[in-house]
Amino acid sequence: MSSLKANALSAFLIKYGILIAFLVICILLSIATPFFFTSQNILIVLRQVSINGILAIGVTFVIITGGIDLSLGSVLALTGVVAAGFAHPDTYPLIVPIGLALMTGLIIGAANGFIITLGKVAPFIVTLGMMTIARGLALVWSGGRPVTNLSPAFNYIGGGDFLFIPVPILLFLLVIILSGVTLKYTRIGRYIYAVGGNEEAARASGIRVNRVKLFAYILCGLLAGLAGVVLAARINTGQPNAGIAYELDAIAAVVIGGTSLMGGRGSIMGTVIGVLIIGVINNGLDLLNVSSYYQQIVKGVIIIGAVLLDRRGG
Amino acid sequence: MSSLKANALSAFLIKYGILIAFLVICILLSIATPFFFTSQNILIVLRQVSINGILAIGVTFVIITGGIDLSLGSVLALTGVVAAGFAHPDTYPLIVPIGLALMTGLIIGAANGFIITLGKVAPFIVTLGMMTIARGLALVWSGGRPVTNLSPAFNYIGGGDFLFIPVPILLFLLVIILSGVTLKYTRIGRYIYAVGGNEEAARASGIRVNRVKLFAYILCGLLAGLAGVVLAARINTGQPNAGIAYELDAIAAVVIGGTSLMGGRGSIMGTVIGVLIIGVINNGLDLLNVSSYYQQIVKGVIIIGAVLLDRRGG
Amino acid sequence: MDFLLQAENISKSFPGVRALNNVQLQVKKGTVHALMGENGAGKSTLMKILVGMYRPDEGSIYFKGQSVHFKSVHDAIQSGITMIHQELLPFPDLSVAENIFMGNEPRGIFPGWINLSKRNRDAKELLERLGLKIAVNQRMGGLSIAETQMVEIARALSNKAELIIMDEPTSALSDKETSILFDIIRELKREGISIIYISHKMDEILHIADTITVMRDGEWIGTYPATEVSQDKLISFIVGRELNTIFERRNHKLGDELFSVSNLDGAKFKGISFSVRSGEVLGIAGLMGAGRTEVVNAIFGLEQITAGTIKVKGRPVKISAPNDAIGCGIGLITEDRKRTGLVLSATVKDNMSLASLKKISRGPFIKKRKEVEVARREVRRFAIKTPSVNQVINYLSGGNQQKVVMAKVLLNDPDIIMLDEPTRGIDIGAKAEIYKLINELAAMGKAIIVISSELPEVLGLSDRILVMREGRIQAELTANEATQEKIMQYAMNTTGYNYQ
Amino acid sequence: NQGAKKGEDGQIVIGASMLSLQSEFVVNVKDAMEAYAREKGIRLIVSDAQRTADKQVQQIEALISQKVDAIILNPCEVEASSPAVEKAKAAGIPLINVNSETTAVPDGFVGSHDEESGEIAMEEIARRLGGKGNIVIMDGYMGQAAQIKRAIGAKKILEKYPGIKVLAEQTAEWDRAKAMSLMENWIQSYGNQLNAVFAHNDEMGMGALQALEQAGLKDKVVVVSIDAIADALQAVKAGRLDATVYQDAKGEGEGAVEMAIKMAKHEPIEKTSVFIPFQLVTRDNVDAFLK
Ligand SMILES: Nc1ncnc2c1ncn2[C@@H]1O[C@H](COP(=O)(O)OP(=O)(O)OP(=O)(O)O)[C@@H](O)[C@H]1O
Ligand SMILES: Nc1ncnc2c1ncn2[C@@H]1O[C@H](COP(=O)(O)OP(=O)(O)OP(=O)(O)O)[C@@H](O)[C@H]1O
Ligand SMILES: [Mg+2]
Ligand SMILES: [Mg+2]
Repeated sequence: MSSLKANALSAFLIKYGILIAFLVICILLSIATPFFFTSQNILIVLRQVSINGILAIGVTFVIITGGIDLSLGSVLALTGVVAAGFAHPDTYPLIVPIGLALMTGLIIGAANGFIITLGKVAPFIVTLGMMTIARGLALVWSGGRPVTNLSPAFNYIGGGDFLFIPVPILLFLLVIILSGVTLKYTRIGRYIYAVGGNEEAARASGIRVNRVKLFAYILCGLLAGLAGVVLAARINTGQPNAGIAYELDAIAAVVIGGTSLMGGRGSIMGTVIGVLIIGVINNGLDLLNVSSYYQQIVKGVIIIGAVLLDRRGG
Repeated sequence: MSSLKANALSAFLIKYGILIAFLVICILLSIATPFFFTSQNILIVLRQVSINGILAIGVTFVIITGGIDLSLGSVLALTGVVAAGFAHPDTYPLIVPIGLALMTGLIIGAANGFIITLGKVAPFIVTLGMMTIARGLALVWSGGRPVTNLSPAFNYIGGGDFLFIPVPILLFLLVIILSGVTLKYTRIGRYIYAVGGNEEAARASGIRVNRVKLFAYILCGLLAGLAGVVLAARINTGQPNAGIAYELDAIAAVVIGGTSLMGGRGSIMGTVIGVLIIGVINNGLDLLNVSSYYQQIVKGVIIIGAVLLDRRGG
Repeated sequence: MDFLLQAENISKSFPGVRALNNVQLQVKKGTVHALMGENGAGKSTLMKILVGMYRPDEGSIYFKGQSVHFKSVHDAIQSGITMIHQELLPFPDLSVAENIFMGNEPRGIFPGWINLSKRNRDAKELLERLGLKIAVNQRMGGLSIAETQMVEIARALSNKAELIIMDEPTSALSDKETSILFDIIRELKREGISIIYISHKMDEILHIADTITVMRDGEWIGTYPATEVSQDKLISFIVGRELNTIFERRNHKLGDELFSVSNLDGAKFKGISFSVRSGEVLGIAGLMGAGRTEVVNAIFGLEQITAGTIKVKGRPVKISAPNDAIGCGIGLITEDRKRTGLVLSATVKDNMSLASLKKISRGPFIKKRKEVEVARREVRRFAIKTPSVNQVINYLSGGNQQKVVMAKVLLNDPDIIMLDEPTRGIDIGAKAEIYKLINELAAMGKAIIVISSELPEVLGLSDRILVMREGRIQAELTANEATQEKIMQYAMNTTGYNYQ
Repeated sequence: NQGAKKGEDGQIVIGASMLSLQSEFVVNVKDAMEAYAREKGIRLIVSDAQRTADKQVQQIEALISQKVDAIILNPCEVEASSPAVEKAKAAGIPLINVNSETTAVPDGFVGSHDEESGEIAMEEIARRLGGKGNIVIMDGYMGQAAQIKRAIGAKKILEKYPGIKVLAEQTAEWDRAKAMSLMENWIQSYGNQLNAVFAHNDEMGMGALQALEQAGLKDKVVVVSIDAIADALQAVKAGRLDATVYQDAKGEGEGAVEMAIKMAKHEPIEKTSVFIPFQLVTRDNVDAFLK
């Protein structure tokens, strides 16, 4: 009986542990500072996390297949400067910078995917190599200078509101819904889990493993392209040195959200909560005016602690 | 017959592929610039790679157990400033800064290991958290400023020669030999492979899996501490912002050297070749004065290419 | 068009091994074609070639009269060939229904979507057909091996293939599930579906096969109609010599009580008490999921014990990890060699010495030469087919892998030896060797516990037999009183009798 | 470190977002700001943008939602940090840029033109080489405002001296260890032709210096860098480093806080743009800069 109850509790914790950790952090922050739990600040947090959120959702796909993508931050910069290059006022219609940025992200993702699957090289190395390649391309394309003077229409993507909701948040929501549905209800979604869970078995089930992986990397690149556009629009600049180490925050969010780096397990909702935890910590520590050096220590402790609290269930 | 021969060739390539890739890179560089293949330049490359080399060897142990350590770069900085803080002229004997730095590295490694094994948290998250914690500690300890004015005896570790060989190279060699012997000829070495290859089978064979993992993380932290001392001594400063992203170079070297991030496979010799490849590329591109932007692109391409050439064997 | 499938002059080499040499195979429509041969004969390799997992070095394959060159399993499935693999291939984190229909999901409303309700319905139907009482949304990783095996069978059935290859599908099944499988095979035959059936179990083959092909050392030995070949003849084809009875009548001299447990409780069992004397073989029988594996795993420290005591040589011991158990002189040959038995990425030698490295070390250092010596000796002793002791164990055939696990555990020289399904996937010749070995160990005064789902095996080996059901011991039978029928009665609870 | 509870005691709260508190110069500015704020009895909230414009914008947003009385911005980027300025303006909170500029015009400015530092450093090199010789340049992290501007300043001077040849230009990412390795490599290819090194900051300058000393080339090669961090000043005094360029961290920090307080109190300000000039530091005048 009591063991059954304990089992039920631990099952609950396993399933919702990280959500609980998130709520605990939010409650503590609400108590600690009156500025945290205000509608304005919540909107700010959501807007802030949208870029990391879009990146994290993309890399969730890759991680579930058992891969990793370290090139995200650089791709963000590259697609940002590409978009900015075509977003000067009175030049091209908005679709051109956006389309080209997405295309660039897609191509980089496809390159990652092809080298990993056909070349049989570890994703870590391929995407690490791509990280420096994409950064180099961003610098070459922009001549090492920020690309400025962007059209108001373009900047609207990063700073505007639509129906009172900031556009980046809307885009993030859209990405959450589409990718959640893809992972849960479509074949390719299930194949992504299968490939990550047991590649040999997936192959033996007649799944074309390479195509599935390729899909994941392409999607990840594409979403990095979208995030690049949002970032460039948000800071009104294509910044060739933007996004350094952003991939680590994105991957951290995914892992905090319960997706296993070994592949085969994970969910979009988990990733979203992971993204929110990181976002809330960053925001909260700034609000509390924790000194910058201690902020890093506290942030590290909270991230480990949140995951620890989560795993306590298991 | 011919198939047997082809088999033998492919077996040879599998075994020595990355070595061949390394030699190809060296030959190409020797042709491209007369400055590359000189005894002086070889010594310089060796001295430059020794820090990344010591880090990479430490993380090789961790990676073979199936883990990862992202805190390396920050630990390097932390142990560097700790050492520097006790290395001012006419204060403490040399053993104090060195001992304290090694101890600091050891403690951080042990903390990683304990949280990972007892807390059952993914190594990626724990060491990512530790990465920001250690960086924060380094900044707190140093007040965000470089710790300067170090004793000549301390600086000798980074810049001195012993029997005409630079001390960092000697230390690197020592680490190679000791860790190579440990992995190849001792029980703990064998256990490290077993734990990474199949944790459950290792446990069922009576291996105390947690202790083995702990050993790997502690060793990794300790070696990061040593690398921190060498770095601080080399640049005559404890830099709180040193070593950013160094862990990526170290892990890249390990993976280039054929160690699988899934665990269970790898070797010190492979890691050493991986370290040398990265070092030679950095050195060669500088010698050839490839422009900064293109240097990144070329470096990424060469790293992916080298591993691709290696895997062609398989 | 006589044959559904024809494979001609197939050859295949791996580094250091010639796995197949000019092999042929012809399968008629609507028949069961059995494939037999010792461990490492090349059966699985041939099958993997048929489904496009490996490319043959030489030879040609015709399916439905047409020459085929499958580039991947996907192609083979599209053409109508599916396979149940010898090594279980589950997706542990996905649900049972998802496992069954992976790669073959019922289509949903939009392109690319899955019809989830139809999938779950169909999965439920399939499981019922297989007599399996598990929920379709249960996580695959939580299943026992036997259940996993049944789900893999369901997966093959879901594919609607014309040729189903079954590579040792019953090695983890007990008689009850096996008979369900055979019913299904007969049904499939009636529908005109062909089956290639691989097994080391002689009676099964003679029971279900229409045609039998025998292989030895990668060579084709012959193809025979099942009705025209006797068991003895078949065995001699397989091993290439005459083989005497497999169960030699044993004459165990029982000594003192070496090992006992009383009132053990765990997650999946309750109130387990028994004892084993030196020189005795204790058999544990039961249906799949009876909790036998859980009991021995818990004794060995792989799982938690919530109550009860374990005594070795009369002294209570505390075991919280396998390391403690090994220290007490207990050895366990685990049920699932892939999950808990082997480090697949390591060599034969490294696997063998893993549990007993302390014995061949000086200080922290391993005596390398000694290690190789020992490994070579064991390879000879168990007749393990491997090009060298430095071969990566993943490349050994299933049966040979099992022998390595056995050698590993015995190298520690335990006094109490627990064997969980020790002959799973082992060929008939090697089986006889293992039985002989068990008897030898008993004669040396060891206490032995054998779990087996093959009743003849339990009956032939044991001095005493425990029957388990639903996590409890239902009966204890002596060798003389035990019969297959009696064991099945207790295992399935057809009597009201409750031991304890 | 409690939340910024404003209003209760009428204390003025000033928020600041700094480029990077891992850079010694910025830390010096911050220390000056903090000391001055303490002296004046106001609250100062300091956050670290870690060289990321996006993060900087976020921090300004957080400061705005805390309704601080004034904001001090130490911009990461000229253009990319501009939205932060505009956001503060839209919220009606006065914003002062310290140390460097943004495209969007703030309410106040205390700092300098970064180009000037590149000009001064390169002018000194040209002077020491007599307008003729071979040099190498170590860039900061590519694409960052300080790197771009210091490079522009240096190029401007180089155009005046056609006799000076740039043998190589490469980034060492502001990092001393990377600079040391880069210099070691350059010594291999240009060792005997080299006359001077210009590094975008002192950290890199010190790294280059060490590599040159180890190769026994220091007396043949001039090294000049920028920032005047403590270590560099010591090196100048010891005659190792030839020159550095001083930027008045204390002056900038105090000036910015002073202006912020005035704006928060709506007091009149005579000059909303205060330019603090760079100064060349050589062995001759180094004592004036050593505290
Ligand atoms: N991928 C591989 N690499 C190297 N050798 C292999 C590989 N697969 C199989 N072998 C070798 O080929 C031979 C035939 O193996 P196979 O698995 O076909 O045997 P089997 O007849 O199925 O045996 P069992 O009854 O034990 O399952 C064995 O010697 C095995 O070691
Ligand atoms: N890892 C696990 N997680 C959850 N349930 C499990 C796990 N392993 C086994 N079980 C369940 O525990 C019960 C007992 O399984 P166990 O394997 O011990 O039985 P067994 O008597 O050895 O039967 P089998 O012949 O199938 O091995 C089964 O119902 C099984 O589904
Ligand atoms: Mg087989
Ligand atoms: Mg069992």
